[in-house]
Amino acid sequence: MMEHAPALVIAFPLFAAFASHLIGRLGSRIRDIWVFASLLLTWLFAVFLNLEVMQRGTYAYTLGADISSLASPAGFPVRIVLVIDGMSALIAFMAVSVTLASFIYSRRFMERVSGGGESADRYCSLVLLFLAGMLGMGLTGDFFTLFVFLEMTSISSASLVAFFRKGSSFEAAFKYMIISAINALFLLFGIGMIYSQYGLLNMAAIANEMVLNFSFLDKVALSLIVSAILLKLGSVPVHMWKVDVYQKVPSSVAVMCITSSLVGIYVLSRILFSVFFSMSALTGWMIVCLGSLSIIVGVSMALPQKDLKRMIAYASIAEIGYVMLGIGTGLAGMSSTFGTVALSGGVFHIINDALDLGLMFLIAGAVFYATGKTGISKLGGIAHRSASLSVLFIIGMLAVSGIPPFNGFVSKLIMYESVFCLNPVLSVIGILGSILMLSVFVKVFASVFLGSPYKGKFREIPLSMTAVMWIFALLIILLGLFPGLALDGLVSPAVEALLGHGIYMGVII
Amino acid sequence: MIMKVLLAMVVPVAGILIGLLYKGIDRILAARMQGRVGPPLVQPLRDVRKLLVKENIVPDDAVGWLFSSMPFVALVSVMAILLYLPLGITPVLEGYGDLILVLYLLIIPSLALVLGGFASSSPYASVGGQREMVKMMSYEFPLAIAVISVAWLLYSSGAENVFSLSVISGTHVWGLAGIPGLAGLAVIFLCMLFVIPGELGRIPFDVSEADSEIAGGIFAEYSGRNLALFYLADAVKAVAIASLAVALFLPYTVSGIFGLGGAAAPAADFLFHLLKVFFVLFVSSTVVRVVTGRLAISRVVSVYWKYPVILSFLGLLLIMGGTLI
Amino acid sequence: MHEKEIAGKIGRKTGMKVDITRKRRMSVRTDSRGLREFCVCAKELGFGHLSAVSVTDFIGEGEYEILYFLWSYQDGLALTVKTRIGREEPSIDSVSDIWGEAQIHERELHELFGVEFVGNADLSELFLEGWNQTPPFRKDFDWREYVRSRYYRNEGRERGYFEVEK
Amino acid sequence: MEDAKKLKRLVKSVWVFNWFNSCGFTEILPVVGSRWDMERFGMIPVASPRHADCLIIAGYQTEKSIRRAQRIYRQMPKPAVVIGLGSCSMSGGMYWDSYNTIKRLSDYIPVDLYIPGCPPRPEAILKGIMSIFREVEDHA
Amino acid sequence: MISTGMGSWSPLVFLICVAFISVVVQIIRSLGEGGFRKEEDKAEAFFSGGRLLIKNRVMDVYWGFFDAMGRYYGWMKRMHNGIVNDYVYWFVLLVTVVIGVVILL
Repeated sequence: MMEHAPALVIAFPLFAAFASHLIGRLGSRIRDIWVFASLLLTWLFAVFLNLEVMQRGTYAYTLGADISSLASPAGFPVRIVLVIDGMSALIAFMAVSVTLASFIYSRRFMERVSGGGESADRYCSLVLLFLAGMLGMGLTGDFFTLFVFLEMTSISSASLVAFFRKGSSFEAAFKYMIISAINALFLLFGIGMIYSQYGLLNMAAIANEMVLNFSFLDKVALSLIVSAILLKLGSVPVHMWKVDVYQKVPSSVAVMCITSSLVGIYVLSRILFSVFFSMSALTGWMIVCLGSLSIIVGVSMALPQKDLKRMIAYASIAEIGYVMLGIGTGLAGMSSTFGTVALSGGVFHIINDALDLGLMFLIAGAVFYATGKTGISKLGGIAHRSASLSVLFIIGMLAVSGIPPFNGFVSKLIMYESVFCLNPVLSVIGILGSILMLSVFVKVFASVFLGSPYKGKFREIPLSMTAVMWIFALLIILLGLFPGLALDGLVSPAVEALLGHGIYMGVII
Repeated sequence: MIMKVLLAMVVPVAGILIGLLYKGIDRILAARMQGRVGPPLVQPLRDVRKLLVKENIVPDDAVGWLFSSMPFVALVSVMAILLYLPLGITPVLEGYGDLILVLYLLIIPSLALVLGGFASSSPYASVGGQREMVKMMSYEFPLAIAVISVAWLLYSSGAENVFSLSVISGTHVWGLAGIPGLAGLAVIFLCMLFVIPGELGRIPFDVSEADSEIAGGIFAEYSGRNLALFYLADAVKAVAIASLAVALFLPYTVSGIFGLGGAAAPAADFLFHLLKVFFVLFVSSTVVRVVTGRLAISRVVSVYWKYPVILSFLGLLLIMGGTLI
Repeated sequence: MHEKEIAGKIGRKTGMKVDITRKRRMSVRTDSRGLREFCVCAKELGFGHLSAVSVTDFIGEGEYEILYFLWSYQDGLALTVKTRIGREEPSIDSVSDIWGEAQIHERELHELFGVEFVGNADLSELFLEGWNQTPPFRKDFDWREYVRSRYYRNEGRERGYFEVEK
Repeated sequence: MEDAKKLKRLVKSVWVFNWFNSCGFTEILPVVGSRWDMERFGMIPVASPRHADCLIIAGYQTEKSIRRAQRIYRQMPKPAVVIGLGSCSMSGGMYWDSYNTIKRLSDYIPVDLYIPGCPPRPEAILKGIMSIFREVEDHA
Repeated sequence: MISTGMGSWSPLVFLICVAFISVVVQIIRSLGEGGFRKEEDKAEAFFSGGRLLIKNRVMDVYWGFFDAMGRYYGWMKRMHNGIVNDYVYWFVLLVTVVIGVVILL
């Protein structure tokens, strides 16, 4: 049973998503238990995947073949092949754990906000669909299933955006639908071009073909696919949709949206590292420029915002910029030492970013849960009402802006000292970005938490929400104090997986 | 190893005493420049002893735990910076922290100041806190460029382990990149000196503790013991930022010239380092403090983001050009 | 010569007789009801600036005289508008909506003379916090007696210090 | 730590908060200035009563301003010293018969030292403050 | 303890030193007077003697920064206007730039 883990990791949340609607008929308690159990099981599968990768290294799993390791029976792969290596196992593990945490968080949050019953069933199935899509994107080995799972994440997250059934959340969902339609269109164009030329869909096989003849059409296909994924990521020129979406989506789902952007970054790095690696110098520089632009625009636009969630959304665009900086330098300096160091900084920053901004969104959700408002001017003096929220916010703030003892500092330190070799100006932009990020969150902390005591009705925050937030905070502190654990355990296999495109191709051919 | 632990205990406390000494000298020199007699040299120590005796008032609306813990955090973080800086001798925590860490540790005291100010529920303090945050945003840009360009100079001239402070303070930076490099470095040293009064909140940039406009700014509600801790943190921060500037730009040691050996060499280097720190502080904060008046907050941002940024980018380009030739 | 021309213009427009007290100084006497209408015309004729509003207490005739000192930038002329109101319940229409700066003057006069300015936005206390006596600038307010009772009598200070023969 | 010992430390560095709204201000300036320089005795003017040890009430006080001065005095961390500057704070000065000004400062705030003069010259102010120093030394 | 080839950072040593220094600072702090004798409105916020009518709220934060960067933020506001078809125009611009870069260089 366990050697089918890669397929089960994707199949099980799908099955659970549809089943949860049915089980919802029996009663909401039972449905909660069912969803929690299925998430836990997927989490175990993901952990098993990581152990398997640590033991066996990169390996493929073909759906439907009698002997699972039989990659290509007749010379070239016909079936859907899932390739699991350090990087994809890490991304799958992260996606599942964040979904598990956000589900526990959202139990009481949804009750107060949308009043259980039928809409809670819808919420659970959509969340599970979203997770299945992310896992699919993380593990696939060929372009078309990547496109299918990308569609799945877009549709499920768009309907989650419209969950509150209010005018403005419909508008945000509508915008998101248009953006994902365009995204899917351009991605399909790129895949179609490649398919027309090589007749192949499997990434590794295409990469193998491309080593010999790399035509002009491939360049156009590359740029279409890259810009489609950049749109999904929300890097600078096309980042505005993310802000409207993050403002309207329920906070627990916003944490998952951040993870879906990070899965998008994984897909981008998978394509640029393992498939189009011959163009790496050029695409690396492009990703670095877009990344530093994202940092500058994201942080400078976060400063004047008046709404808590919009501000954190802009901050997440800046954090995506940091990760792109790391991965772009890894690409540009693929052969040199500072390239690998930058890549490990970028990948480690993916984990930190998911934790830090996830905690920030959870705190924003808790504030919304307690006071029913997210506008900064209407809130004030919450530190008097709940000290634990303000301590959590301080930890999150220091971690996001990279102040020494916390995890943000470690990944930023690694990145600055390696990106520095590519061009010193990038480190300067990084340092400036983190000080502006700090002042964004100090502004939020001052206007929402400090000042004279909050007069309005302050509903007590339930234990389940505080517990999840404290788990995030403890993870942040743990990663900050013992970075070696994460760096050796999770990050270095992922970096080797990305850089070793030879191994990646060898598994399939 | 024992020597290191011993030094790790002595250096922070010595930092406080040196900081108070510099504050005393600073006030006397400023007074003499204005034709006044000026306080006795130990006046800062007397101020601290007096503040310790006074009552420590915590306002009602303030967030108590944050209000009282911020002075503590400010002083601890500033004293921690001294351990990573090369005070003439090799830094106490030599292999455990580098230049970027010092740059980020310099943010924590101002951040503690801002959070303390916001937590004290006084309108003056929240205005002061916002101004301090804006000032921090503006002076961090030229500071980052200066620090990175010195590291780039070392990197492109083939040094190993470029960001560690012992390497930086070990190499003679000025002659490395020929004439353009020298000019670039001089420009960047000027920008660094221009950043120091901003970092310390001295007169042209004391927008956050502006006495006449916002009644003490961030410190409006602090009194007694908490104010004493902030006073000490400010004194030690002057030593920290000045010794960072000295480590980057004036890394010359004296023990070589006098040919001292054994225990005398580090002592001579340490004293020479204090002299250099005094010189940097005198040029950058005392003279400027006596000569200029306070800037409006929007002027502070444009003053820091227009001229020093262009100058230091120019310096960086010169250095890049210098290293290529 | 210049003043006559302007005085004539005001006379034609408002029908009031304007006498020229001296070079570049003119004064007009109107009754309290026609005051606002006159002020509006004066402003149109260029008297855009109101330097001050003041009150004189004619206790003998039992009346207050309220004076509005106007100034015209175009012609460089000053015009004083005088009106008379009764002394017992003094009240008059406010001109703060014609000239914005009149508001604070009227607030001060309300506090010191007790004149009720109908239509003024804010007539709260200005200098004398918690003052319950008669308005101090009125002539029938015996301030010596007030000072003696308020500050000197109850502490039993040495008698001669404050005694002033009437 | 009993009061005398505290005052002994306080005297070494007196931080002055000036509550002046009349002639007193014109007299405090030269004391802070270069010619009389009160900083030689460790005295610097501060902006908030929280930092202050010595409250100088200079000039006449109206009913409205004395209430603020009382709040300022209460907001100062003790041990603190109050100095009434000029004859206006001693006896109402030339406003002795005005209906709005208070006649004696010590009816409202416990005053430690009066410095006569209308307005008192800087030497008088310094002499007054020196007398506090001497008085504290004698007690200890 | 991580080293990045250019520099190094060890959080545990940092924590040990911070712990030691906080002991020293706590000693300094304990020399001082801790509390204060409560009086009528001694702990009220200092507002030049007056009473704080509206409770202190942090409003219009970082005015100085936005005032100095006025032109930049004006341009930014025009760019982020929230209309979907403008987002699509930006995306089309991105595609042309990426194609141009990938093909020409």
